[in-house]
Amino acid sequence: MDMITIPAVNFTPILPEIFLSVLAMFLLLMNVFSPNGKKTYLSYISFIGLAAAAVLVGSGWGAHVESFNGAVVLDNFATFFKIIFLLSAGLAVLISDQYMEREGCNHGELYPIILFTVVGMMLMASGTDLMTIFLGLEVMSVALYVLSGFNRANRKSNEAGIKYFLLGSFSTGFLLYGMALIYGATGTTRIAGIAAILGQMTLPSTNIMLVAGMLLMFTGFAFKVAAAPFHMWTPDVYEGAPTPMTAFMSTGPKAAAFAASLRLFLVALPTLQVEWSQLLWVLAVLTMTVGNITALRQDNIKRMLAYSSIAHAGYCLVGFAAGNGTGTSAILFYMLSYAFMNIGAFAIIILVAKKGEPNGTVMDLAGFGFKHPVLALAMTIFMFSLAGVPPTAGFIGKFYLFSGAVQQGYIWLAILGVLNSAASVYYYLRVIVYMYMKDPTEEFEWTKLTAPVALALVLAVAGTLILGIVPSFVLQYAQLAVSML
Amino acid sequence: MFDNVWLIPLLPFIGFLINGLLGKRIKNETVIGGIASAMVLGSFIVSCLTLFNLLSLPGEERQVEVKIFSWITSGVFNADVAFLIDPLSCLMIMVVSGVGFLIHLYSIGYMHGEEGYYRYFSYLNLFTFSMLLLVLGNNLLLMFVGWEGVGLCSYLLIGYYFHKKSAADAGKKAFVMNRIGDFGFLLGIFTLFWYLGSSHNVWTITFTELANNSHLLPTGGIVTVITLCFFLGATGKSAQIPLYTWLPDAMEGPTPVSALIHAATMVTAGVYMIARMNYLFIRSPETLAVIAVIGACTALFAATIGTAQNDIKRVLAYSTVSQLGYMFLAMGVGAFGAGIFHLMTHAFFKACLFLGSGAVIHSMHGALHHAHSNDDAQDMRNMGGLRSKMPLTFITFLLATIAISGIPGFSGFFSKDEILWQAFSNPHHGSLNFLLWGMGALAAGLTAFYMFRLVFMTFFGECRITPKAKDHLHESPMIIVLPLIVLAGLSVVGGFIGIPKVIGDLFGGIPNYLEHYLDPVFKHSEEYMAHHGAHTGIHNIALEWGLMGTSVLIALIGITVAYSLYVANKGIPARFVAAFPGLHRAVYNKWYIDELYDNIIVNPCKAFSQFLWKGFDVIVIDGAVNGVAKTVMACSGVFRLMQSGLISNYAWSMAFGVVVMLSYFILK
Amino acid sequence: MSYILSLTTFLPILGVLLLFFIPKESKSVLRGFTFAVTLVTFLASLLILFGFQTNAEFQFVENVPWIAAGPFVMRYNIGVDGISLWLVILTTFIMPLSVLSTWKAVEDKVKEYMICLLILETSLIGAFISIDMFLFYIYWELMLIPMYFMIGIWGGKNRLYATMKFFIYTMVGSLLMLVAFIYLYMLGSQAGIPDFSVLHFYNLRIDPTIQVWMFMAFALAFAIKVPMFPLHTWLPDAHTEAPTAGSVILAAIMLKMGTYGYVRFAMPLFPEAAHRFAPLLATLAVIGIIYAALVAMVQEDVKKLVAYSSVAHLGFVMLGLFAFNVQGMTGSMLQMLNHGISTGALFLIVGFIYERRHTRLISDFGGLAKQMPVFATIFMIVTLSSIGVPGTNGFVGEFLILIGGYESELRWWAVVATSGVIFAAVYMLWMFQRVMFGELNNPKNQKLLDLDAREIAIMLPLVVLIFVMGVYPNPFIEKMDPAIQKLVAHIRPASMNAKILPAALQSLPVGHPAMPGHSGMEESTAPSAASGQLPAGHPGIPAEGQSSEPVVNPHESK
Amino acid sequence: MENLNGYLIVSAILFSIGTIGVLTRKNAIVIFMCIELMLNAVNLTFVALSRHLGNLDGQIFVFFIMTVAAAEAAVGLALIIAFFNNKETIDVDDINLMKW
Repeated sequence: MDMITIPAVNFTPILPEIFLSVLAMFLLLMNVFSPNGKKTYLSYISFIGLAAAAVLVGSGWGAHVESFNGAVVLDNFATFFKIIFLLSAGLAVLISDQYMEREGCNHGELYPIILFTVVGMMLMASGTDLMTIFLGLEVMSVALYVLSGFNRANRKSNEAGIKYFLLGSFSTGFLLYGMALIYGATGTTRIAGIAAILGQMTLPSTNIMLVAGMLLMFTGFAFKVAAAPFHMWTPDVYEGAPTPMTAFMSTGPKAAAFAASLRLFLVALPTLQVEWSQLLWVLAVLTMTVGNITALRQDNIKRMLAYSSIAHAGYCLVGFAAGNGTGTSAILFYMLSYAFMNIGAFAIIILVAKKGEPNGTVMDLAGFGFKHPVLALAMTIFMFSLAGVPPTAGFIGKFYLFSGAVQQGYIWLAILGVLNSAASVYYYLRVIVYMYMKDPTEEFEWTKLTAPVALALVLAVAGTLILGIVPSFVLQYAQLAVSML
Repeated sequence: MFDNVWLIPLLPFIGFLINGLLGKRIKNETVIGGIASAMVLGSFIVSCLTLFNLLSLPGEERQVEVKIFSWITSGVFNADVAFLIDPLSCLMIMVVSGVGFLIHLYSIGYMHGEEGYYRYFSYLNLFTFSMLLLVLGNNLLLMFVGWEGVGLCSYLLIGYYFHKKSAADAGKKAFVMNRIGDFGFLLGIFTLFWYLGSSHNVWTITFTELANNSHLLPTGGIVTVITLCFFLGATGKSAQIPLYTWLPDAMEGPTPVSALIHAATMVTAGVYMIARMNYLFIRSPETLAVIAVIGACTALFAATIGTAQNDIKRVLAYSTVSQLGYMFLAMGVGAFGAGIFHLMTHAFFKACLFLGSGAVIHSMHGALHHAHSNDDAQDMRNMGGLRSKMPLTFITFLLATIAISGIPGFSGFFSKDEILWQAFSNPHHGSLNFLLWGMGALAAGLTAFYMFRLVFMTFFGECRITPKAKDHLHESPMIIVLPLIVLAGLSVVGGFIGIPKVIGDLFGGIPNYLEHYLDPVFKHSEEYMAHHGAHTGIHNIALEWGLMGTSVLIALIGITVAYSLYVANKGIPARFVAAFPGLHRAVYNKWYIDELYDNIIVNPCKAFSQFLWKGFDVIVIDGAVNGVAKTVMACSGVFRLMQSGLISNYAWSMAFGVVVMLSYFILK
Repeated sequence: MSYILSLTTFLPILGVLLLFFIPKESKSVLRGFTFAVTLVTFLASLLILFGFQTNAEFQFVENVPWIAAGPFVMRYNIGVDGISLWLVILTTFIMPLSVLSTWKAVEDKVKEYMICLLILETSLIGAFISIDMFLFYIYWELMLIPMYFMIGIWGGKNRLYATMKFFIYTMVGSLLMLVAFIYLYMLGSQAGIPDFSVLHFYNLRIDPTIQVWMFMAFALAFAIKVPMFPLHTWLPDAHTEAPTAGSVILAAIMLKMGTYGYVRFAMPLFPEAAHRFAPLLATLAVIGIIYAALVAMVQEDVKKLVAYSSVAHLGFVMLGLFAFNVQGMTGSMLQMLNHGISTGALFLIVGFIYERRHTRLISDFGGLAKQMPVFATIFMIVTLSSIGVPGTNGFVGEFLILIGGYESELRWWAVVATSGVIFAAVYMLWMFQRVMFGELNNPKNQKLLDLDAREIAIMLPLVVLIFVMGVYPNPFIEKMDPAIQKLVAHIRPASMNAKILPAALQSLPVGHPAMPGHSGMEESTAPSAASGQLPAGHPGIPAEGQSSEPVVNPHESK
Repeated sequence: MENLNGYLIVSAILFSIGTIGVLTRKNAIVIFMCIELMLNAVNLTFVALSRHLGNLDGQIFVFFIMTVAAAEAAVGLALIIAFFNNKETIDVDDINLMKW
């Protein structure tokens, strides 16, 4: 064994992570000193902090800096994803305060934990070593377990926490075992190193250890993105978790899992593309179908959106299976769009539901459309975007995802994708049907709209429409992000 | 020279617009009727001028095209709004506008006090317009416009009393039957256009061009198809077997309408059309045979029905069908001139008959109304003895009846006899000729019978309505009677323009004016016959005289029988009915043809449509659509159940996924 | 003037923005304003009409970059040619009438209703003028949304089922088409075609087997929209449930989107496949004509009857398109306009009596002609137009379609379709008779008022057009003729090449490389010249195939 | 490192035992312990491989895994306690409020 040489450490790539970690710890301290019921300002601070981090991240666009001996990298790919994380966290923070206040669990710890989650996700996006990725994943996951069980007094939240925790750890086991096998097959945990060794290998697909490692590792990510058959936790956890956290979980961590797996598969395992494309092809179809079909019969909006979230993961897997520039960059674009539209939709749900959320069903939206025309309009836009109807972000995203598949020659995959998309229209439109086309069954008070939520909604609507009508620049960024990988 | 031709159809159209748009405001019946009649009179005058102009041209130049504007142009297809002035169309516009004018005049009196008076006259004007368009149009498409236009007006006028279900039904029936014919007409146009275009690069539907290119057409074959299609159109419009059933029902319309549309003009459009395209029909012996046979059958068949009807207008309606059959018989034996001749004389006497019957009904109606009787004003069993009450009507009616019965000297005699002779002697049908003649002659006898039956039942004997009502019977006003007199006069003398050669020779060589006049129209046919006429027809003057005598004799027998049955021995018809109840019922019920159509076509069609809708559309197609949705929803229900909520199940699912993945890729 | 197309397209959207500032209580202001907006849009579109040069090119072209990312370049590329011109005018013409028609019918949520109408107008116009296929697709999908709301919110009893069915049915087809769009683009980009402009794709020579698949995807989407038998069942439901204006727009304009799609995309992009599918589609069209007529005959609901009649009419349009000759195409284009006018008018009429009686069952009526003479007259005229009586617009279109069909390979189809004229008369007149004629014995019908000034004002332009287009259709034909000639020339030689010159076809380069920087205008002249196709009406061609195939004839050499 | 396969097989067996435990046991704590067993199997693999390959990456990885496992344990146990507070059971079959 050689002498351990300590490499020169460049902190630039993880500056935002450091900043957010410090901020989180600072907030934890602040929390201790602020009385119960006066925690709102924490959300403002964290939002500003997230915005500042976004600026910090954004300023790194175009750079390519490796650090920690190649364990972490700052590149466009990471930057793009970090923006998505920050955005989804920011929006989640904006809609959290009011909800948590209403549910009586506005504990100040929430915001630091969200920030930690973001740090974990960022590490996943910029990690170029299996260890870094694993660490990021765990930082994120552990924080998410807490967030989903955050409403301690609420049994559903409890259950969500435990389910997520047990199943999440279970999947971590597979992930780690996969990583171990890959390590065994290649002798390194560095992504670049793996790629280099695989490049020299003849017929890597016959290496059982390698293939098994890839599959097991993928299991871990598939769990996080909620790909069938590893999706089973999603509806329950999404339903039970506090709504803002559901919104957050359905966007940020999913994107993070995509970030890490994209980097792994595209950079480390391109020689196995035939295999993982096959795998993803099947999983994409399965995921889309299971998600969409099951969502059709859901009355509970959160649960419905959970299944829809599975389906959306499936759409992204279509682009992933294609594995080409169009498909993969579309995943980036889609995750960004999805952050806007899905969190927007959850924001509306928060406003519709009451404490304890007895009214989480589609039926409760009856009459919403003409009572709150602006909010309903926003919800309509989100729903159409989720359904993939132009001129919304959802449409452009899907268009590029399926284009990737078509470009790669996976016509049937694209066809199955669009058929799924057509089926999904039913349950999204059902929401609209209730909002506009049914009369309210009983007089129902909707939660008042507060400024942060309004801001979140404005951002979400603007994002959904801008990405739908003039998506060009974002798409180009996404292309750049992927092409530099 | 023919610069004013466009006025001929336009004037009635203006009348239509004025009455149609403003009639409701005008309110004054005299003004409304006056405008309408004046417009048609104007047309008539211009028509006269046109005829005059045409006659001033030498015979071979009597074919003038007048283009108004370009109508449809698309690729090789071109159709102009253009008129064709030739002897045939001139004759037709004279008849249409002349008879039309008289009937307009008559209507002023007849329709007095009717609700929707303006509506009536605007329709009537529109009809005149369409009919004139039909006969003037220089291409098939423009003819078709008129063709449909008259059908439409017929529909509107039959359904004039639209609140009566029977009237509305009759209108619809007429329209739909005509549409069946139009289907054939359209196919004829298409086939002709396509055939000439694709095989000879002559893309045209213009009559003049078609005539000039008619030498390109073969004999039989495709021409048979084309002509049969056109003939289908003619059977619809001109009420021939099998599409004749609408015409008797069409009597639901006001009587002048029956006179104008369903006797004098519209129903003869089919005859006109065949005459117009004689060069086409002459090229298909098969079609000619079909036309001749159908014409003869219709003539006979309708005549049999006419013998047992009690409704005065229905008798006339069947008579019309029968007479139209004659005209088609003429067409079918290649005697186009004779057919047109009969068309003209028929227009005179049948219009006179209808108008006369209208006068009777009018009077009866008034009388019954005064007497508060619910008896049917059109049922001849309620009439009788009107001779003294309505002398002018009686005389005119009698003259027209004599004319239709084919009594020598009257117009009907000349035209009918010409047709029968041609049927016997034509070169087209060989051994069929005798049969055609026989049927025609028999129909002539039946015609004489039922027409005189009508006269006897209506004008002779004792009046059979209540005495109270009887007192109210009276002669019609002058405006009604005047047209009757004119038409009766024409019925008497109208035949003299077409005196057959044999008779003409007898009287010092009086020429057959009509034949000479129409010669240019049929010259293409004659040329064709000159080239292809394998065996020429029979030219035997003695035979012609003999046949003429026979047919007159048959007619006289018919009259005698009618006299003996309905004047001399009134009990016989009742006994006859008692002796052959089935036969009478069948004849009285028009051989149950309507019922037959209902049962084999209309009702199955409706039932089938119901099945298509409720059985196929809703259950099969929509069922498939909804079935997909339901299947997906059912899957959703199943998929949901997999989501058991139990952690171990979820873990199993994951483990299962891992195992499947591993085994697939490792064992691969 | 050069931005007149965009102006026309977005005027309604501008109206929507202004509508937001009008309080929703002042309903008459809302209505009046919307009416004004649609009217101004109509006037603006008249500028297009009068500025339109009678030639085959796209005019008023606006072509600016829009999206450029990844393999795709989408442009805001719009323009009108003879084919889309009249459809745009039809759209802007029908819209003010639709607004007028809802003056009293919609009392509830007027503002939202008007917003829907205006958005619909924008998307309809936009779809007709899009040259860029992606832009077309955006508008194509966008138009579903307002219609979805119109049926769903202001519709009848069963509206939710109808609107969902309408939306998802249409969506399924169009999403499959989207895949074909993408695939087409990929093929194009391999051949060096720089953007989504449909004109570029016209030059693409696609392998016939691939064409078949792509044509199927396109044809399915458009066939659903048309709708063709057996994909028509959403239509009766949507029509029955939609409010009057919705039905009018749906019938008059939206269905045209399907047939327009065939003319603009499916057929010229995949000519060989179009030829291969012609018998099938023509068969479906003819079945549609007869079947829909029969089913219409026994309908009990007036609106459903009219809806089925739409299916029959559009069957005629489809038949004409697949005749592949000038007459057939011209007839189809005319018939699209005719159907827009007469069926639009029929739906308005149904709306009038529905507003009065709140029923549409035929059996609830009878004898209305006595009570409502003006209404009866107008109804009669429209009915006749729908039947296709000569002198009305319906006849010209139908006749040209049938004669076009008759000249083509589809002779027997045309023969069967011709029998449609009988059935049309049967179901329309029977309905008319049952509604308007007979005894006025239902007491509820005895107090009905005749049409008022507003209603007459709605119907008058339609009635006038019915006659104008019937009597003097040439101005309409003239404007569209060059574009149709060109289209036919583009579609036909392809098949001829396949038949007569297979060797020549083989030797052509697979994709015709388009020169970068070409605008749509320049490129549009290319199809006839570029791919070595024979010029239209080449006298040599018929001579070769004449004896056995009299169909191949020089239609274009007048 | 002569007998790598032995180590790998042992760790694979351990991993499988852990997995089967997760699948079959009903007590949340036991399940969690089974997961820990899986992680430790992974650790064994890493260490064995690290030794076999002659680099330290695997060993380092193991440290991280142990750390993370500790963090997970803290959070997991807290969640289980919270659940127990509400429902007085930690049988996973009672975690059934949300389904379908």
